[in-house]
Amino acid sequence: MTPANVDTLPFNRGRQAREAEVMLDKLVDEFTDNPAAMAYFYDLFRRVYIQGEALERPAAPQVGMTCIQVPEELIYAVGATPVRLCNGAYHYDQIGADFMPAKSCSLVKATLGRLQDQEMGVPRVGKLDMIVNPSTCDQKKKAGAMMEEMGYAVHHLEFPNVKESEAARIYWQRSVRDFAVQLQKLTGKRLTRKRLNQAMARTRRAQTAFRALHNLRKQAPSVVLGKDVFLVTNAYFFDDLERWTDAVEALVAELKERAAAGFNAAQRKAPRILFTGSPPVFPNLKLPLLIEEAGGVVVADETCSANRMLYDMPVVDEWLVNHMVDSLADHYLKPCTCPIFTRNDDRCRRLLDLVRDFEADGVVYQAYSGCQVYEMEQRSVGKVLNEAGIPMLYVETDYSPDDMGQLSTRIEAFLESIKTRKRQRAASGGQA
Amino acid sequence: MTSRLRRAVDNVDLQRFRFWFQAAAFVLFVYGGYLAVDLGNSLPMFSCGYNQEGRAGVCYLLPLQHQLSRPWPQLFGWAGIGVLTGFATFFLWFIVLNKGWCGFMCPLGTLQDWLTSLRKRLGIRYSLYGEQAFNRLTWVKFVLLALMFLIPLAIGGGLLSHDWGAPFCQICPGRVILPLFTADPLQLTIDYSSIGTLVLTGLGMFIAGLFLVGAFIKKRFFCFFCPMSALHYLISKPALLKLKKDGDKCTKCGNCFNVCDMEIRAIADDLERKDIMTDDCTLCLKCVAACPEPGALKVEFARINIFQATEEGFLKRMNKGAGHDACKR
Amino acid sequence: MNWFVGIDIGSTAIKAALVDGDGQLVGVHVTDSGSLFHKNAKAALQALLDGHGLQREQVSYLIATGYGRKLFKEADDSISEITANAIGAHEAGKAHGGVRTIINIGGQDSKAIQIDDQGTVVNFAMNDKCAAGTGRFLDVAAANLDIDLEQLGDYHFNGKGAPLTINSTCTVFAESEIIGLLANGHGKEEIVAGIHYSIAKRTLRLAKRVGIEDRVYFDGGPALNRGLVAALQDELQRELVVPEHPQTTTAFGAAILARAEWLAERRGV
Amino acid sequence: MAKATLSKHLFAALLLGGTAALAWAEAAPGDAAARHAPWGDGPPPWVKDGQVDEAAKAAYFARRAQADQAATPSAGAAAGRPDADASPEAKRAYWQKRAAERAASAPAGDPGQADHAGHAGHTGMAPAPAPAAPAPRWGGGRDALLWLTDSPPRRGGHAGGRPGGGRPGMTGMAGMAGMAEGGPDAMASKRVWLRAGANPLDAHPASGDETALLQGPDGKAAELPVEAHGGPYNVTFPTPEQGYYNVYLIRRILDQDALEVTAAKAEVTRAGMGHGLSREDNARLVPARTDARVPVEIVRERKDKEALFTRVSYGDAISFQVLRNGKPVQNARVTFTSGQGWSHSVQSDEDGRASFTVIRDYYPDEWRLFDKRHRETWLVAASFTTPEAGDYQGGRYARTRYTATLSGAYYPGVTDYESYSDGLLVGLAGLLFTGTGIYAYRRRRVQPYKEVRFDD
Repeated sequence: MTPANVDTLPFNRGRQAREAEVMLDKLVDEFTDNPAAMAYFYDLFRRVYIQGEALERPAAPQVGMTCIQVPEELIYAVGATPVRLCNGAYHYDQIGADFMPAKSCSLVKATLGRLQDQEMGVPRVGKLDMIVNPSTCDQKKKAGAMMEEMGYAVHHLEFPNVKESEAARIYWQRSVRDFAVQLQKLTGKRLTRKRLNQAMARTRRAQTAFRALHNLRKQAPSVVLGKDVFLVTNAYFFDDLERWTDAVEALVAELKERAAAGFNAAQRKAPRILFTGSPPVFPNLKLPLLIEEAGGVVVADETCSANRMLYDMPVVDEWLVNHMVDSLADHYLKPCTCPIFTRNDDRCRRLLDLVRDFEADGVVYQAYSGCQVYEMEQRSVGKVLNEAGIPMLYVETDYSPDDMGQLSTRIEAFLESIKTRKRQRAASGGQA
Repeated sequence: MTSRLRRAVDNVDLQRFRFWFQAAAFVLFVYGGYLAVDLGNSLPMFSCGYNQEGRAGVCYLLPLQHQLSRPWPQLFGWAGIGVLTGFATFFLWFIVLNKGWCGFMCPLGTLQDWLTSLRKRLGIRYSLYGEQAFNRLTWVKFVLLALMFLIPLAIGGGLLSHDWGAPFCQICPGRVILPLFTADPLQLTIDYSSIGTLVLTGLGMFIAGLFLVGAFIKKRFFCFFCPMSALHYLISKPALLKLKKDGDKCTKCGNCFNVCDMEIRAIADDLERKDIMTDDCTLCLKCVAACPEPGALKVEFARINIFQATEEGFLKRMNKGAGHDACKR
Repeated sequence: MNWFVGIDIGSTAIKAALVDGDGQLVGVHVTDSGSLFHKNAKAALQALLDGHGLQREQVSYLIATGYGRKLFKEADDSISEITANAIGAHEAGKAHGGVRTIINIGGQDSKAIQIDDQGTVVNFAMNDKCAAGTGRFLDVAAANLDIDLEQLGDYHFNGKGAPLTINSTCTVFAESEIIGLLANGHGKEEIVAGIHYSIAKRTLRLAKRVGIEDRVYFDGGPALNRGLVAALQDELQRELVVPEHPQTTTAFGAAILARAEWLAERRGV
Repeated sequence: MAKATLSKHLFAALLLGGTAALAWAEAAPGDAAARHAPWGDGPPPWVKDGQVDEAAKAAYFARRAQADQAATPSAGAAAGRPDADASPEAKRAYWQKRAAERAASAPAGDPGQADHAGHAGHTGMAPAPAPAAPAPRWGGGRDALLWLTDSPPRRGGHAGGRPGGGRPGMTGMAGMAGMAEGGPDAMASKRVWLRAGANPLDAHPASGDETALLQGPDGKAAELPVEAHGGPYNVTFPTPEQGYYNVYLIRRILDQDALEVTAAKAEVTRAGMGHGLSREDNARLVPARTDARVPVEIVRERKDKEALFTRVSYGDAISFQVLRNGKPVQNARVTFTSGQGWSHSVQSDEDGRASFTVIRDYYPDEWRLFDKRHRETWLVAASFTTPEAGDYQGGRYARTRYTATLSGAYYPGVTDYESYSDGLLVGLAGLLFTGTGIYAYRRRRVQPYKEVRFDD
């Protein structure tokens, strides 16, 4: 099935669309009972990633973000519209490769590749008036300069590598306040309490919807597959906030009915997997897809393309602009379990907490080859999970589809070992 | 408790509840005297004894300092029993609400909260101490507590003259400001009759001025230096009302620290301790109201869980807080 | 009498194993995968059954494993080669007093698996990205030295000098290095020994990732090569259990699992 | 956020400053005990550059003892005066002998002057405002104005002074003077002296043997016989309950054709421990009472909301009523004399009332020596003549001259040592100082990084 306008597309878009189409078809067609409310998201990705349709965005200036550590509320408050630029296309990964060293993070390469296409880059959000590039992981930090070469106005948001110290907290609050001033210059609109308040209300509504979805995934038997949730959160990157929230609320309603009816989205006794590590971004949902094709179900995730982006919610004690900006800064820094921090005991604790809450049987730890921070944390996370008696499969992969064969073998072996272990435990009196 | 009642309690708008509770306590303890209410003179918060007609009971520090300044042979003799019974009454009052007395009942605390809400309405930013200043200043209240014991004992021993009587009361802003609420300006003076009274009443007036500005700029400014809070903490182990934290459920989002009037870091950073109330805490429970993680922070009265953090409650309060204040501007 | 077959469709060879009703290995059959591995797999199955005078229908349950497992329509079920290998090694290892670590060097990958005493996979590591340390590396080296695979073992032991160190890890560069060594007049025996030791070192690093526990079971095609077994034993400093048919352990495991699945289905567990 | 350290250091510094001032106050030479040192200000003479010279000290006190002896009227003192715990008989014998000598040697003039010399020289105080007129002489009566008071006659030492001696550590707050002596069960008692002389400053102790009349707080009348031992007339009576105890002394003297009737009255309060009386007790005990046995009496009218603790202070308006057998006496001559001898006379109005304002006459040379519990005694005397005739002790008289006296204590008022203006000033200073401090701190915070702030 070739879409009508494929021949009019410039050659390079063709391959990108092909890749997205193959992935989306797999995501949709290989699973029989997808929730009806997911149709919005499937259609959205089909239109944006495959037909290359330009998203109708409000005329306000577009602010690109290369990481979750960018306070979106400030962008909405000054009347601009944020779009998350992290990209998952293998096609852009290859284009971006000539900016980056051989063994480096595919996500950064793909992002650079997409930015190389300027306005034609998918998802098409039109001209980017500013790109905010927080100095979180090294390769992304260095990519900032390359984006400037491409002619973008890049704001380097200084982000501390430590989050426990007082100095780091103040340093981050100052850099967020400075960022807010730059935003005010960009749009010429002043940051007032009313605007910031409304912006926070919009994102809070979205976060509330996500939390409802997140809590529903605790159901056993699980009511929704991980790949759908990843699609939903990936849509948050570029979709209109209100439409996204309505769609998620509809999905949550439908899932609640499923939970009531005791519907099982995955196979019987499917191993419940907690997904962590480098963020899966459409169309690179390879690993979650392989897990769920092999009969597992991703019940929870601790990645910055989903849970870490939307889970924690800010609180404001006094509704004065200065304190609202500060609490936003705290909200992005303190709960974050990103591996770029010096210590990762928060992340280990968070993983154990998620495993306990979601009754996960195993953890799949994805690390893009070349992403040292995740690769290095594999050891400590592995040790903690091992002590807790939770099996973990460490997968080092990148955007190329050619290792799907090997990965599927490993994942199948991992899931089988979980199944036999569960059967054994069930057979021998089922003690935990 | 039935789950419906529990949900209703957990979704309470704590800000509104606490405002009215404090207002009622303020009227009771500052004007109760006119209604012939007399709760004795061992109350664990600043129901100031100098507010002669209006007071509904006397803050325990005043009689304590009087009793301690009795001559030693008496104090360690037959008068000692008076001191012990006074302390026992104070202790019984205290264990009921633990430091909730500071957060909910103390008129001086309520006054500071009103000054804070005035500042909020005027749109003026609050100040923070910062970690270093906090760690240094957290000791001041224990120094004041020690002085409050030593000076009266010195009087009893004849080392100091009686002009140093009730030393803390003379420098306490409560003595100067609370009687103003019953139109009694008698305390607004400097007493030149002796060195002791000159220094103390001078300090008292200066601190009263400092208190007004401090409480306006910094939330619960005086509670940070208050010897009563130090005394409370020393005997808070057997108290009934307790603030409990479950470290496993905490995602260290720092919301509790963000809303804490007393700027206590341990509430957000300490994951091991179960009984999380520190010496500065006033049990105002704003942290429990601001916690999105169900069951991470909860308040127990004699081990019965009476108020705990829930997601639903958090969202209701945040939306209300946003809506509530947004329409103001 | 019920019969069960496990067929391991590997990258280089197709192995099939026949197991009788009470789980004893009756016969094996090994053929090259070739390019049309689907046809060859069917042929291998047929050859195995003919060898024992059986028809396809008599086979109660057939499980396929290996890379081509999903495309082999004949099979009743499929299982990953890691689990199959584990069950096979566990079963075969019982005769040698139980095994806890399995090292499998296949045609295009090498695996290290750690199992518990019930044979369940505890942890595993695979090197499926690079041909170094796999059967392919031996094939290429043997071709360069124009020796048959079977002779590699003898060459290893006939060597007089110390084994040469082949320092390039990549199969392609190793080829040019071997040619260089030959040109410098080094003996084929030392080169073969050097190759064996370089494979052994790589395999040791792989095994370390899952942890090495006593009685290491070594299987896969290259396990036929005595020289490689000696080199690996020397590197691991542990006793190696090498089965009689190392190539067919995975297929044997699949067959045993087929029987277990069949029995389980009958009991309706 | 180390945004505003909010003058924390300032507060801590202030606290330290406070304790330093406290320490300085303690070390200061002129602390309470050494106040009114008889050798004047500065270190005692026997202290040579910081060391106490015992010998010089002993010599000094010996010399002082002789000086006291010399000052007492009986120049040729026999054996030294009996000390405090000598037996009552020895004390009575000594005083009778002294009275006899005084009667023999006293010149016709006012015996009080001699006594006055004793301590005139010492007090370097500014001379009290010159009394308006020399103390008026009360007719030709042998003795000057007679009045009863509970402040002991002056025997050298400080003018005025505190009842029960000035031991530091005296609990001032709750007026527990009575408590201080014994435990709760020791029976409290009060002592009243008869003094003669119009000016409380130099009124000398008088003698007499009349029976004193006592009226307790519950209105019960009693009589207190006093043996005439020639010494200063004083009477002691138990004060079991709290309240006002009225003590009267009536002396009638026939002077040519006029009968002089003098009624001296002392109103002494016993205010026990405890947190003040209940409202009913106050109503019962506080109002002034009269005694039918006394022909003429001056009653001090109570201020509103007065309690047993209330004190008369400088600047208060104080009003009296002169009663003759319970009936007010019109335009009697009522004279109010302050502790330092300042007096003012008015005529009582139609219902016998006369009111004065208590002047302040306590000016210590240094404010540090000011003692807010400094007690002064005021004296009110009312005199009028009635045409009553009759005879008395065989003598015939055509008119009667009544004189009533009443004494009481007054203290520095709160306004004398507490200043509102300074209090408000310091409070305001605190407010402004911290306010501007914080404002300045926020405006130009000296931080390497320029803070970004949003103002609504």
